[in-house]
Amino acid sequence: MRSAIVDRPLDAAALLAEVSGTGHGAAVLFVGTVRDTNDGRAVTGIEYTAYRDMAERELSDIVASTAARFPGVDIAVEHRLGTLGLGEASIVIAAAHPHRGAAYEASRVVIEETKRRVPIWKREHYADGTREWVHAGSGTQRTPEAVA
Amino acid sequence: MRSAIVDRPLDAAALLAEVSGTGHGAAVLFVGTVRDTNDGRAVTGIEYTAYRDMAERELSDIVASTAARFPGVDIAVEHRLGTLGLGEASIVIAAAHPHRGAAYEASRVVIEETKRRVPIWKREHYADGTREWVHAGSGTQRTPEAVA
Amino acid sequence: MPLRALLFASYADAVGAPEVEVDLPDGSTVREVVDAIRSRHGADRLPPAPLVAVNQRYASAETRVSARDEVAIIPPVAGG
Amino acid sequence: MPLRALLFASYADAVGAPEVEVDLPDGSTVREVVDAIRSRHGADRLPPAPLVAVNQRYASAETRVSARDEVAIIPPVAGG
Repeated sequence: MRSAIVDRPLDAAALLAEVSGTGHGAAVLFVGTVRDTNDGRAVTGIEYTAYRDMAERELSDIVASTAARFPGVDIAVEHRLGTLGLGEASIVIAAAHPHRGAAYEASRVVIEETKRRVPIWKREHYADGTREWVHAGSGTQRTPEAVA
Repeated sequence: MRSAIVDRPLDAAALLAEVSGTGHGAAVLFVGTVRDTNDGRAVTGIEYTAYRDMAERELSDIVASTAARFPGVDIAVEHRLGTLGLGEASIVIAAAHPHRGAAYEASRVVIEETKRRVPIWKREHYADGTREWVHAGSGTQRTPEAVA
Repeated sequence: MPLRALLFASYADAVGAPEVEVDLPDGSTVREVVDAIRSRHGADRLPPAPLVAVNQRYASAETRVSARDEVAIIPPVAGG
Repeated sequence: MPLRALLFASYADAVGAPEVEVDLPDGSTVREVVDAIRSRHGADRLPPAPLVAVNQRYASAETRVSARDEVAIIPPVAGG
């Protein structure tokens, strides 16, 4: 069981290997990457920033509570910060379990909880040279009031 | 979109790379591996055999129907045949989509449908030297009648 | 018509062969093919209503087969 | 008590600084801290009831804070 907020490129295969073992029959790997469009706008990259100490604590809490909910699961997750280019991975979640159902569900819980409560923010860089903070589920906004 | 029944070790990272692209924000990789115990018995390996032509056709059908159900998804899946040692991968499914929900669901549909209808069988090899055919969801059996 | 049916995995083991041949009237149903196979020595260990594929597609017990069709008796699958 | 609150991302941009300092009676609530911050020039662009963390845990509007606490105003998160 391991979680980390890092500043370097993520290695999905390494995280998969980290949770794999002969006691597990199933491993599920989730890779979140920078997409080339959002809300119809051409994106050239995304800048991730965090309230780092709290983000590490929240991510660690999520892993621990997910492990408690799915006994026997092994989880490794890393979230990257900094400016990422198209196709680069911002988050990798590896979950392994003796059975596939728990591996899938644990993986899904970790990503949903991460998006719900880990204090990380992203600013998209667009092809037209502009940049905007993105708020999950509400597209982009120019000022905080828009999502208050 | 690609599916194959193969006789060589599977390369999970290669399948992940095959479906990844800057148009996809999420990729889900499922890896099914040989587990060291089943129904409390120590397993040393699993032998996979198939009705090969039909298995290829069914797997291809599954990928096509899953792609139709989740527009925009890209899927690559390989199932290995032969005798596999502990921890070796029998199936790898890579699914990528602009959004994570569809990537997870498509991945899950492919594994569940594969287990439901692709004509592949496995015979477990046990530490005590015996071998038995395994029937999904019903543990092992010694004769077909047991699951008729 | 002479008709060969493919057997796999535990079914091939139970019968002791990877295929069996039976002789049936043209246009017989899958159910009749299975009954004919099971009446052969050694093949009575197959279940009375196994999954059957005709030309690599799952078929119902009422599907009619001809000598040109590829018939296979399918044990409960266990891939993945 | 003097109290500093951390700001991030769009909130830091809106206020033009990564933190703000306000002076409040000891034992003030999170709600009172937010109100005090928003009354400052430039900080009125923050929403009236943002998420707030105290010592790196999400806190309710009624949570009481002291000068030793680490207070942070949290924009809607967008990780993953």
